[in-house]
Amino acid sequence: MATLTLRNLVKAYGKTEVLHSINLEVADGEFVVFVGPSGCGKSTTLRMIAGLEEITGGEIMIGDRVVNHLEPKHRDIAMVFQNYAIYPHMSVRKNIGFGLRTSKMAPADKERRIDEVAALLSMTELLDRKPAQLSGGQRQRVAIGRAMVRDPAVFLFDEPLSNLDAQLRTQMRLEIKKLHQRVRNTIVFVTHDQVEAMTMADRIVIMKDGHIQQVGTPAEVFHQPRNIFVAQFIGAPSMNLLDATYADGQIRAAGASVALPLELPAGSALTMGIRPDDLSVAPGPGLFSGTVSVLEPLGTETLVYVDIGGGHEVIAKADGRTPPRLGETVHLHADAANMHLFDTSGEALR
Amino acid sequence: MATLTLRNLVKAYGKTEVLHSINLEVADGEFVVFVGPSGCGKSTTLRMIAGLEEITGGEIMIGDRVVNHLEPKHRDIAMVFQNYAIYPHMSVRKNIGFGLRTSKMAPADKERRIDEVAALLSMTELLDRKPAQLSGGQRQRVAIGRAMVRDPAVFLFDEPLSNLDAQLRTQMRLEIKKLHQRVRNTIVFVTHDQVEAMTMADRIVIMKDGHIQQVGTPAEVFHQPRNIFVAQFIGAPSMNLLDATYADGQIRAAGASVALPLELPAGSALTMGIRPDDLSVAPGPGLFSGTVSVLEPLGTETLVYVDIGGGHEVIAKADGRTPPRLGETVHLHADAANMHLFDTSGEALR
Amino acid sequence: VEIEYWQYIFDSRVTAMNTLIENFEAANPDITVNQSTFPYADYRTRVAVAIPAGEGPDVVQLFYGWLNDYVEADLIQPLPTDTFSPERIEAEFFPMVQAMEMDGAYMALPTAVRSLALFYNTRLMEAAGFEEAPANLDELVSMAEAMTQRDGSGNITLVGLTTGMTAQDHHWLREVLNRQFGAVPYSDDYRTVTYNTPEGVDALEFYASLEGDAGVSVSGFMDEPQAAFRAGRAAMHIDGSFRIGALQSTPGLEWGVAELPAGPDGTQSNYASYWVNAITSKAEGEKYDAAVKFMEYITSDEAMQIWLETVGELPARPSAALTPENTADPIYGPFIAGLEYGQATVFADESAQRQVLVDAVSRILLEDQSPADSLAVAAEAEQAILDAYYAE
Amino acid sequence: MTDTQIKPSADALMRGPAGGGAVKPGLDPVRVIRWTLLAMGAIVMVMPIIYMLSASVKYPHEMFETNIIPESPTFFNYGRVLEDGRFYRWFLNSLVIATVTTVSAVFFDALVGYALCKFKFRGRYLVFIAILSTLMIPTEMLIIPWYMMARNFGWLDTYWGIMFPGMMTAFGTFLMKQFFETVPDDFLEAARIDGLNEFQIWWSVAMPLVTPALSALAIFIFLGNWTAFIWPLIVTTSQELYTIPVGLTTFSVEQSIQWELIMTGAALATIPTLVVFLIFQRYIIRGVAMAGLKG
Amino acid sequence: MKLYDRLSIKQKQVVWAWTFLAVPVVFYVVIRFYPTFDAIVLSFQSWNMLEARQWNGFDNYATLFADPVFWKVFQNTFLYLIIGTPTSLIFSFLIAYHLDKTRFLHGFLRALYFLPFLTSTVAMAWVWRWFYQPVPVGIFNSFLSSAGISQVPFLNSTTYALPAVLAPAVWAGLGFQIIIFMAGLRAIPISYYEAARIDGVSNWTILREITLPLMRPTIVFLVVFSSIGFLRIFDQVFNMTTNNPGGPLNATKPLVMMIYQTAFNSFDMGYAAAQTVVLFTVLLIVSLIQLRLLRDR
Ligand SMILES: Nc1ncnc2c1ncn2[C@@H]1O[C@H](COP(=O)(O)OP(=O)(O)OP(=O)(O)O)[C@@H](O)[C@H]1O
Ligand SMILES: Nc1ncnc2c1ncn2[C@@H]1O[C@H](COP(=O)(O)OP(=O)(O)OP(=O)(O)O)[C@@H](O)[C@H]1O
Ligand SMILES: [Mg+2]
Ligand SMILES: [Mg+2]
Repeated sequence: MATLTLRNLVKAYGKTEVLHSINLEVADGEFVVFVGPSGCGKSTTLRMIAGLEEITGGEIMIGDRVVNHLEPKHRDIAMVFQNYAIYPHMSVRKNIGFGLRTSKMAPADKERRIDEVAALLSMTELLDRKPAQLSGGQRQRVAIGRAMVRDPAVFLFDEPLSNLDAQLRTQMRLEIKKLHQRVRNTIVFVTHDQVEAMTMADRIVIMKDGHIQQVGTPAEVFHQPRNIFVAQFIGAPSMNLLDATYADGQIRAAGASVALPLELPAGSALTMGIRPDDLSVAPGPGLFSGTVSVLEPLGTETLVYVDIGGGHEVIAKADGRTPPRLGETVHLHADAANMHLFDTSGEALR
Repeated sequence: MATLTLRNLVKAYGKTEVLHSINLEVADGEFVVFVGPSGCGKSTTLRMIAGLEEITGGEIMIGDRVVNHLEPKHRDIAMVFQNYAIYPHMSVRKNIGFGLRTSKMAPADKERRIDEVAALLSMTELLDRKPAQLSGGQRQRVAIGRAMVRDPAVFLFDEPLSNLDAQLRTQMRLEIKKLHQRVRNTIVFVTHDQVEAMTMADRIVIMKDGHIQQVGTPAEVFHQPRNIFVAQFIGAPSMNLLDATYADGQIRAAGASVALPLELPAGSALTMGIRPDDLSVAPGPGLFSGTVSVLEPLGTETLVYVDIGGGHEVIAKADGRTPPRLGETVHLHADAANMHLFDTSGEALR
Repeated sequence: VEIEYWQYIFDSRVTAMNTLIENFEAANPDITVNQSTFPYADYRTRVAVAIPAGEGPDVVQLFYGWLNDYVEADLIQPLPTDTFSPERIEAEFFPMVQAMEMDGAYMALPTAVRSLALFYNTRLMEAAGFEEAPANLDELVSMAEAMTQRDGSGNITLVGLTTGMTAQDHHWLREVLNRQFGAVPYSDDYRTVTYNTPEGVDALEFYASLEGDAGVSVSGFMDEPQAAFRAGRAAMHIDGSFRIGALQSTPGLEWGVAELPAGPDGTQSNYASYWVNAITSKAEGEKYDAAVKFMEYITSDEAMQIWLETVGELPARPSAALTPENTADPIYGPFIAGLEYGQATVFADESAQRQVLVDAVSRILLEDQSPADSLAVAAEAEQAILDAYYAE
Repeated sequence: MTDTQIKPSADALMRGPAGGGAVKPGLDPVRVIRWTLLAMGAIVMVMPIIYMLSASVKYPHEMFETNIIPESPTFFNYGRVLEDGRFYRWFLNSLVIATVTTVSAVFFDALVGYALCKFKFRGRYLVFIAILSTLMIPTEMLIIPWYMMARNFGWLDTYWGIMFPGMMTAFGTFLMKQFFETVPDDFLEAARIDGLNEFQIWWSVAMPLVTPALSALAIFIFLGNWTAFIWPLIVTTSQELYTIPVGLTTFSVEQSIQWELIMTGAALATIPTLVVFLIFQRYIIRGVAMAGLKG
Repeated sequence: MKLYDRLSIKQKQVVWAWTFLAVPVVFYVVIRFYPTFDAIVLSFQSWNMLEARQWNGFDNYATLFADPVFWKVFQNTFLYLIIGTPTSLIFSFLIAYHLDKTRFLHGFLRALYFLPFLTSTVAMAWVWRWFYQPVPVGIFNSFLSSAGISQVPFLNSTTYALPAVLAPAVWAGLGFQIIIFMAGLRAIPISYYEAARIDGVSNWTILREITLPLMRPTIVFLVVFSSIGFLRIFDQVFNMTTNNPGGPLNATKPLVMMIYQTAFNSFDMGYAAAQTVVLFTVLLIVSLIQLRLLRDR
């Protein structure tokens, strides 16, 4: 267990820089999730920490050692890959034991350790199977087992759940989270799924195009997104965004206007954001009104896609039992306190 | 456009019957989603409708024709596959036009039809690309385009979204739904993702082990699940289920008791189900109380995993801004009206 | 009438045959002869596949040793005794041709025959101070020793005499050395092996010693004996008359020919062979008549002289061969002389019989077997081949 | 959120040297040694070919020297091989025969491989094994029956006679079956729904999906026919129909071989295949490589 | 058409399958199976191609099994197999393994290794024959002798001839095997290696425990096809030993060559057919054993 520090980390492939001066401190025992769209550099960062990818600039420290030039095996890390990378020709026991091959433990101790890990992951009775005889979730657990067996200071996960189906994914993310609560190793976890990030992380690192956009707890990034990108990326369905203008303490957007005193010159262009959760369908004139174009019932709630005119469509939430009808005209209400405002460069105003 | 009728449909591979007497009527223009766990027979049913799989017993009617012995091409259907099955060596235009190869349209009409479909799917400017130059979502749209171009009576989709990532999946399901609202063909859509089923379907068919468990609108299957399987399968996170006993108008489960008069003999064993949405964290003694073991923040809401003793863990929903803390003792409240009860054979009692 | 004629590819033979055909067609305007030729290496296979299938030629050129098989299978028709009367042929052709007679009729006749002689490299002879080619085997060995060259580590870089059982040496050993050392290789009908005698052992031992004790040669030196000789890396070389053409076209090589060296007691012997022309059973009616006419022409003196001049092969009739001009020829002379005491082995299976002798020598050189043992094994093996063949 | 971003899979991008490390920059002595040894091995591999080319530009008397660079390189031998014009004819024959046979074999091998791979019917394993077992009979033994057949049908001494035994190959069938395993059934079913018949599905859907494999198979079969010897020899009578290998044997005469001409002929026969290979290298290698993907 | 429409999907598949196979089946029956069957029949007959065929029961087989040359040849055939297959596989694997890790001029080196596959056997056999000559013409021996080592009588020796003849066969097939091996190597996901690197195991362990087991299908393919190749070796031997075919003293003669000689030099077709049947059986057994041993357990 150890802290992990990235200092001005830079990565370039040939002449194209794909990571630009990444700085991050991960505390001992912390669970940090990297999230971002495809190609933003998440895997690259992780692989640099693992020592699988050369470091172009900057420094990586694990504990208080600079590990830039250490081989992966000397960095005291373990990694779980997206495709699990478990060996199809070896039994589960051999797969898990593979991480101990170079250790100086006595063979009996090794066996004991394997059994321990298997018990922890409740796979004791699967130890003699081959991967082909396992389900997706079980394979995933073998991969985690192989990483755990060495009890590394830092665990690295690269989208380990993305090959699983929805139900299994939900289940596995809970398992990993519980595991972390038990073993408390430092974990860096990469995903492009914001739900995964939100539910698992102690802190989330949101990346885009090789830059860190925001680092914070799930609540922070959800409620106080630093910019439009974060605001849109976190939360499902995405935040509704509308072009707005500010004048005289009033924000005008899509025909509606909200009183919100801001220190801005009159006529400033803004973007207004409202999460669907904060936009409710209710009787009586509200912020917007429009006709329902699509309904997505989710059970308790229903997502309502409302065409508010001017080519704008917003998503609102309605109760699942009494949703509006398709084509119906509805009124949408929102609390000014829940509105997000961004300037023209996309930075949050408050 | 036509109705689709399955009558006592049976499928056996060798001696093992995998579909047992399926009966279903799909109305003209209806959007029906088949959902169920892996291996339950969804694809098999779809493939029998398409004419790709032999029918062991029963009848399939499209419109008022029995199509049991017709070749796929004569059934007036189109199908979209999980891996899209678009031909990598053909341009988008040729791929879409492939469905028209055997049609007797004049070439100019064919071209017009292709352009029409492309416009509908907003892919006009992609027509000359090869599939390798398209993103996942675009490929999916090409596959849909190829199916649409022939304007078939029935559209069949076999898990067409499962190769896409979460964000794209959400977007594509909306697109398909809107498309259906426009073109109004009959659609049979297979998925194993209940969210997809809920959000897209006019009616959902829930299958398990080759049997239909329930057919109904999304609201019906969510609010009135016919049995435990449906109750658990629909809704995320899953319904909390607890063993309970009934006596003297009281249901007892996990140390709690609820007054609910039922016409049951005293001492009957039951299963009680409460959806996480219906179980809220609030101060003051409620139905259950226990310690928080895991928190999954989702933004507006937070899922709270509560250990209520006796080896039971239930999931409840709490507000996203002020969630309880890990290890804290919380009280869970539920409305008796929202409880589901199932007898020992798993059938719903009310 | 059109008739088909087959032989193998050898530029000068093809040219000669074209001349003969031209002459023949001029004399017989109603007959056309089509010549087809095939690569030498696979000629035998080619013919054996085609003739039984009835696809072959009307007149075909075959090695004399192959004829038996064809005759037994009735694929060859006897030559008509009126035009080719046995008496006349016996009188007019070299005696070895008599092997072609069966049941009172001749099955086939050659245009030309061939024999062995000793080729020598004139420059190397001069350099070593020799003026005459070796007259007997002792001289052969001593001259070869004198002309052999070696490099610093004792490896031979130029052989005094080429050896190569797989080339012509097996004939030399079988029909020449055996007889010169006093052995008789086969019974008269060639159905019994008789060389397994002390004399036969002497002959074999002599041959093996060329590479062994005497060390004047390396078998397989430069891959093929003739290649070594042509490259100027062999002083002496025993080969057939068919080699003349190739040597003549080798620029820069000066060479001479002598009769094969005589044996210890002065015995002379030679191996003669020939390719015959025969009429296949396919030719019937007027084709047969045309084929007979063609046969008549290509076994005439005129044809033989043309053949000698174009191909360099020796006429099959003494009347054509033993002209003063031919016998005095420094190149043809020794070969023609050899014809008079030449023996034509009657082979049952030429390649198998050759292999027996090749192996006999290999056993001595590669496996250190004694010549006597090796020869005994060879005799037994060859007898088995003959027995199997004649048993049918 | 846009969906237009196209990104090849990370695995494909990172497909550098397997296990290629990234930690140590600079010239690694292990790599230098490895490369040097590989380069030396490669030179050894092409030595005989260079020797052949060298022999073809030597004068006959120089043939037997060990030098690789001829004292006075000459195209004398090329002149001799090409002078009588027969070589051109042989070349043309070889080209025609090898091409037609290749097209046919690729066509039928793909047809059979596809049928055995994609149709489920009783007896297909038997058919497959029976076809494979023909690999175990040496051609030499089949010549006589073929010859009889060719004679009965009047194919002797014709192009068709040379070509017919090679119109399909067991090896190709095996390879194509392997290749078609990699084509997902969905492609075929989609086409079936679109109304194509099975033949059209094979031809216009399945075949284009295995083009690299077809090109590899084509190369194998072409080379096999380009160098085929014994059957073309047996079945032809007139020299106009000789193929290059048969023609080359006319340079060997009784008991002696004109090696410089054989080398020249072989060089002339090899050069086109070398050129074709070098031009289409990537494509061919990719196809050949596919052959091994699935055992 | 009417009838066809009434068939079930399965039956239609059968109809199509046989439609696809119709021409090929006729072809194989007429061009391959019939002659094969004929060869089997012929193995119980005696025939010299010129006369009529005559039944002679098991005589051919009796002769064959009593023939010491046959046993020698049989042994040679297996020597080709058990030397040739491992040697060529080990070489090609080593080269493929290292070539796969090389980037500089990768394509060029690969092309050079593949070139021999494109050459004509006859011409190359001559070149190799030339390499093997004693001094002064042979490159190998010139080299040895200039290094002061005594000459090796490569082709003129009962011990060295077989390996010497085998070398060009291995050489010519190496390029093909290298490519196949490289494809097999490339098909292994990189993450397997990365996982192993993180676990810190040695290159040797990675090779033995990950690379090789995962290459099993490739290895099976190559072992089976290269074994068939070596058991059927002929061209190289034939062209390398034209002076003394299969020699010296049958040291290099493989079964196919014996068949060829029996058929086309001795015209003993029945005897040759019996040898063919033996070869066929051997090939079948060896292939089946290999498949059994190598298919995953
Ligand atoms: N070997 C490479 N050579 C060149 N560019 C590369 C290489 N590997 C990755 N890149 C580029 O670096 C950027 C970051 O890639 P990375 O794999 O880290 O993205 P990611 O965030 O993990 O995406 P995903 O969610 O798709 O896995 C991408 O633009 C990619 O194209
Ligand atoms: N060709 C076949 N032979 C035998 N059994 C089969 C065959 N195809 C499918 N099955 C069996 O039929 C059952 C239904 O399979 P089907 O593919 O319809 O499931 P599914 O609901 O589509 O599952 P998934 O969500 O995994 O696609 C499964 O138990 C499967 O094992
Ligand atoms: Mg990644
Ligand atoms: Mg399915």
